[in-house]
Amino acid sequence: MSKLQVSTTINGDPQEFLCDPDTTLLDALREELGLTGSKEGCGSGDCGACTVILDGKMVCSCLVLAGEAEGRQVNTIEGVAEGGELHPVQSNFLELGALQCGFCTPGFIVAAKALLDRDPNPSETEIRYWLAGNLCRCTGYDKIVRAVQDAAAELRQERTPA
Amino acid sequence: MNAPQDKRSFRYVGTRPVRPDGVEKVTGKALYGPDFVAPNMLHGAILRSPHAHARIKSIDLRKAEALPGVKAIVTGADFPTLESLIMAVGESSSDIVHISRNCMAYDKVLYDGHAVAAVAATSGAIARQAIKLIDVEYEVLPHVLDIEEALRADAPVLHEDIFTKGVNPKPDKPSNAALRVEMAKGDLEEGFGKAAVVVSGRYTTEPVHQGYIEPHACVVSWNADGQLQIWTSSQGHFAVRSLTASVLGLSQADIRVTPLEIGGGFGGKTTIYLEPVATLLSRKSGRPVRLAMSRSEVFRASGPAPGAVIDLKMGAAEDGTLVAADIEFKYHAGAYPAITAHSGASSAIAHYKVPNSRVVGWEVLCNRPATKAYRAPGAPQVIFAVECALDELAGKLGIDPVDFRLKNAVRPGDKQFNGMPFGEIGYAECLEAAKAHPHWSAPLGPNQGRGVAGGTWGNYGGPSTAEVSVAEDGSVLVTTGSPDIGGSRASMAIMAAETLQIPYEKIRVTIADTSSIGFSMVTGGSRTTFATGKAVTDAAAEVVEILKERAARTWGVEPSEVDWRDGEAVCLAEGRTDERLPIGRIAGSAPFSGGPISAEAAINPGGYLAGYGVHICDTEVDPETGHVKILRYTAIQDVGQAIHPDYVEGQMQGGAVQGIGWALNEAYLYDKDGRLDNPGFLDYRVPVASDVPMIDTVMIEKANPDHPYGVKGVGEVPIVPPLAAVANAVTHAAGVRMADLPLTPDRVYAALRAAE
Amino acid sequence: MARVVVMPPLDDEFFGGRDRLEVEAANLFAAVRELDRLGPGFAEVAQVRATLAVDGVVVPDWSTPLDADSEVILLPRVGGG
Amino acid sequence: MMATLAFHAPKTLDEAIALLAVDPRAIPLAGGTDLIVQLRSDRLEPSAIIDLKRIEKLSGVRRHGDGFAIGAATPCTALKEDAELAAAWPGVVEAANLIGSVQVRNRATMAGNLCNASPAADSVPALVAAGATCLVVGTGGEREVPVKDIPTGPGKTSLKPGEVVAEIRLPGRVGGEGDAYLRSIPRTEMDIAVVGAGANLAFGPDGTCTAARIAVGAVAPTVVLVNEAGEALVGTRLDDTALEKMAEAVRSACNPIDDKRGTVEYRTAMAGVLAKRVVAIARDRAGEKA
Repeated sequence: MSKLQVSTTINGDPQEFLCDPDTTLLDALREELGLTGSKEGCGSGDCGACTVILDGKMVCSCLVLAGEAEGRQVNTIEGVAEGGELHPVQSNFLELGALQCGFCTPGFIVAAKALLDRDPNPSETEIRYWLAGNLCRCTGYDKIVRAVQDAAAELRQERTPA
Repeated sequence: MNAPQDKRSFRYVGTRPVRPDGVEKVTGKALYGPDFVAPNMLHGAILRSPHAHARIKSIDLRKAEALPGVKAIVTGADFPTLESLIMAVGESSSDIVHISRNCMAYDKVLYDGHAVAAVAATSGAIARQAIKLIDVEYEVLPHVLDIEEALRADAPVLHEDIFTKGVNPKPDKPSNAALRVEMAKGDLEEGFGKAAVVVSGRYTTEPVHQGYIEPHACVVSWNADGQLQIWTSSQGHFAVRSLTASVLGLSQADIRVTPLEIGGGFGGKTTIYLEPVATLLSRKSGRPVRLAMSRSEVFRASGPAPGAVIDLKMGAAEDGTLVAADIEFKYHAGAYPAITAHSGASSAIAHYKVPNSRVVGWEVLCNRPATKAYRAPGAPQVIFAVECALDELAGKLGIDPVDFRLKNAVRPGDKQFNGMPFGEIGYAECLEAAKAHPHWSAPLGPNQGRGVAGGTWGNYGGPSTAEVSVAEDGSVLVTTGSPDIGGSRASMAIMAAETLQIPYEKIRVTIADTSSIGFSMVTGGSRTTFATGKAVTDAAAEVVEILKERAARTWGVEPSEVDWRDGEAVCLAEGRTDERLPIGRIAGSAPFSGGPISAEAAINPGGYLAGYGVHICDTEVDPETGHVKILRYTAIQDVGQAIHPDYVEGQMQGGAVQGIGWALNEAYLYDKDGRLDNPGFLDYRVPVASDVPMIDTVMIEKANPDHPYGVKGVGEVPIVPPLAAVANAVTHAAGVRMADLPLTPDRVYAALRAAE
Repeated sequence: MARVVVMPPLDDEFFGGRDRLEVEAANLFAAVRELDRLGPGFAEVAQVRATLAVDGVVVPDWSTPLDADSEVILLPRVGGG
Repeated sequence: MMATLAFHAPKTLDEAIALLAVDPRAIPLAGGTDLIVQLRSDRLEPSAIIDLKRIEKLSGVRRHGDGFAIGAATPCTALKEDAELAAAWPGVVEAANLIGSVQVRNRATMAGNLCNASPAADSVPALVAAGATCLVVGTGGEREVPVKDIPTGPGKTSLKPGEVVAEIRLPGRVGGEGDAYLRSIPRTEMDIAVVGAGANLAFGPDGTCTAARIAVGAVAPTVVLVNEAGEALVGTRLDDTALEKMAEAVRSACNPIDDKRGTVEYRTAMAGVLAKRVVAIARDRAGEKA
């Protein structure tokens, strides 16, 4: 099988890699680029642990072929914190204990940030449906939903000039 | 033992600081099982049986071996022949022969997904291609999946060498009944004679999977001198070491197991599946090998909790006193014997005083994956039936279901079934809290119903080792051998901070590999905060003594003239009471006062106490479609003392939602050939965020007097009450008793129509 | 003589269904040795399959001395998740 | 044996058609949410993957006459962002946005949902009720085919080798019309429909139903357009008798299987229940726009 050469932008930086045509974006991130923050929980788009942002839209990277990333922008969990500064979704996950094992956490954080980027004031129901594609087996979702609510409030304050 | 201190005097216990491993986990840096990479690593793949029950007639590896890039292949023939030996697995035990055969079949495959051969190759794609080139000739045998069918005289027998344990005299023929356990007291006939009301019925539950999101994965690197390293995610890397050593006949000291972060376990990662296979592949190839399961392999080949058939009869006197209970339950064991019937039998009515009772439990072998521990293993199924029956009894007597439970609840000093008195347990307090909770008295709308249920789990202690050492600047390192599955690093740091009286942030916690710290049992059975926490506390207390002694030497006073307050030595000697030596100063000069400062505690503490919970659930049933909506949910639990309340609440909420999934939708579905039909998260339906409301929690803090900080285990209990809490709520909403889980829309719909 | 209460299924499995036994033993190690004479094979599995309690308290340390009138309870070990 | 696999991302439809024409084992990739799962589980072993998402005219919603043309590579979530489409065909847009999760809907397309030919595809009953057509393009030229004629059985379509669905077309709307889609799943999200029902109704000024199309999914090898159900409503004001007659027609048209997702009895009964519910929603929507 001849390899594909893919040129893409990952977390703002240009990246090139070689992969088989049937390699998923998730496998390319994890195996070729060493970005293991995106997790594989199912490989079929049913758990959301591999959620990344592809050209501004959140997708399951296990349901994207690596070749499709050619020329596109990919943002992963590794790019959510800017420099050493945590994003409010991350810091609120920590403040509220919204993770236990932490395996689903990268996917939740990428998805929750994507929600708050488009809607600064989602209702509990909107948060729950937005995150329905991210499975968490440890927390029962309660603290995750609260962390997203608190992050939203924090972001609204930041955005509103005092 | 130290008496628990007054809760209000705690500075760190009961606070909610950020966990020490938190930032690593929210930024994607933490390395879990599937993330670890060793240089020059090969990738493995496992060929699994497509048959539920078959004899392996031959395995032809030639085509696979010829594929470029294939470096090693192993089959059951590569595993050493073992003598039967019962070994501890987690807190329970298994025959090492069965553990070995479950890692790789030899002569027979016993379930769809049973491992038959494994390949290591230079890429995952080549390994997956290679296993397709392995020709296995099977003689397909009749299979059996269902508990009652497996017990029939004409059922296919899985193991010719298994005779029902617990039956006297020993049976003369092998059967699928692996174990019978009976616990009886009083006189049933006399008991039921006193009953004003009697209820009876049959309840069933389906096997369910722990559903951890991280599939099993490990990397093994074998060296030519017979020493090897294993990097794996598990609930106990010492268990990985001992089981791998036993399966392969290796010396434990030759195996170094490094724990990676674990992405959920709930009991399911207290055993081994991949490690011996990867070890053999690494030995054959001379290179490190990674083996990782796909989600479908996790469902097909790792151990679920058993399904159950429970027949039950219970009676109560006019005044609501329980007088008799006659319970017989049968659990799936899966392909190999398990021992969840013990805990089922000892938990079934352990939260109530029932003077006349008989509880009989069975473990039944069938062609499904071998069942394994899942949160309070064995308790949720039978307690589901008991708590539904209590609901029926309360209804017939016209007594409030919480009052009815309160009247019969066990309290401190009451005798347990085995004759031992209960310690400082808090079931009655949980029930009182349920009664007082606004949820219990909130109004309900049409098609809505409320259910309540209690539950218990015995909890555990078990051996743990912890080391506390002071760095030169006075910051502190805590090292344990207990994998952190849900925030235990934070609890360990809190208990160390409390004991050392230094800020939480000054303490860092490491989970050391098996060669770097002494033995600890698995993180499971709700034992870690209790037992490993006590080891940490003991070691920290010893460090305090060392620090005091070093201060005494520095000052030239007696150790008895030194007190330890707020992280510094305080001189009590006359005329010198303003002298202080902070921990940093003592640590900095430690080489000159006797050497580095550290202490280790290696203990096996008793004094653990059972946990109790009461859950309240409101549901709404769509009468036209049978859909059940969870409207409101409250979980109440005696947690002893919550060290880090966020993670205690998290255990309660997570357990409750797992229980809701068990009650509503989760089940293994097999086709007629015994192949698993839903080995993925699409059709194995764990609850998603939009399926559940906020889970309100009430922590009852009735401290355990036998733990320095009052800890009782908290992780298991919260999965026990939800099955009946949900079923009772649906029953009241639908107006018809729901006795068969899961309560999928089609089942609820059928029950509604049948009741019309 | 310490009294021994054997909980199911250990009673049927090792002691012919007897659940009340008596042993002369200074501690639990000795008690398990004695019990093995009454129920051959018990000692071999005792540590992995049984939990021992003395006078109402689970005792992990088997060197704990037994009194003449101690009551020992043999419980099947129960595994958590 | 693993064949060599090629990956192409043509910029034009002609290029894509040419690639498909020369290689009978090449398959088009739209959203990929079904295709990549099938690839990974070896249910599909193509020789080439032709990614359609770089073809500009296949992405997005265009006005087409009075109605709409939805490019085959348009993800489901993009449908919601077109306010006119969402106002005109809320049932279709909602149906497409019940598929999977947000992550999945950011990739999945209605054309892919249609060509995957699952009897349980969520968007298809809504499209069939809507009277949608699709533009099928191949080396032999293009043809417009009713959506309901594309699937011929589970996993099977009427597309000829080398043909692709290039766009899905929805008619224009006038006042007094409304559509709706509902499905039954065990959870609230992330499931495959146990039963799905779509309705598209039109009413006269006096509230009499003048046209009705009822389609149900997951109750037969393909989505079923139940003509008798529509007929039961036309000429009525959706009184209880008409609704029951409609539901009975729907139930009679069901020929489901027992499988892991539902029983024959449950599916049949739910088809009737959901049909009544979608008719009620579609009527309300028609009323709002009247």
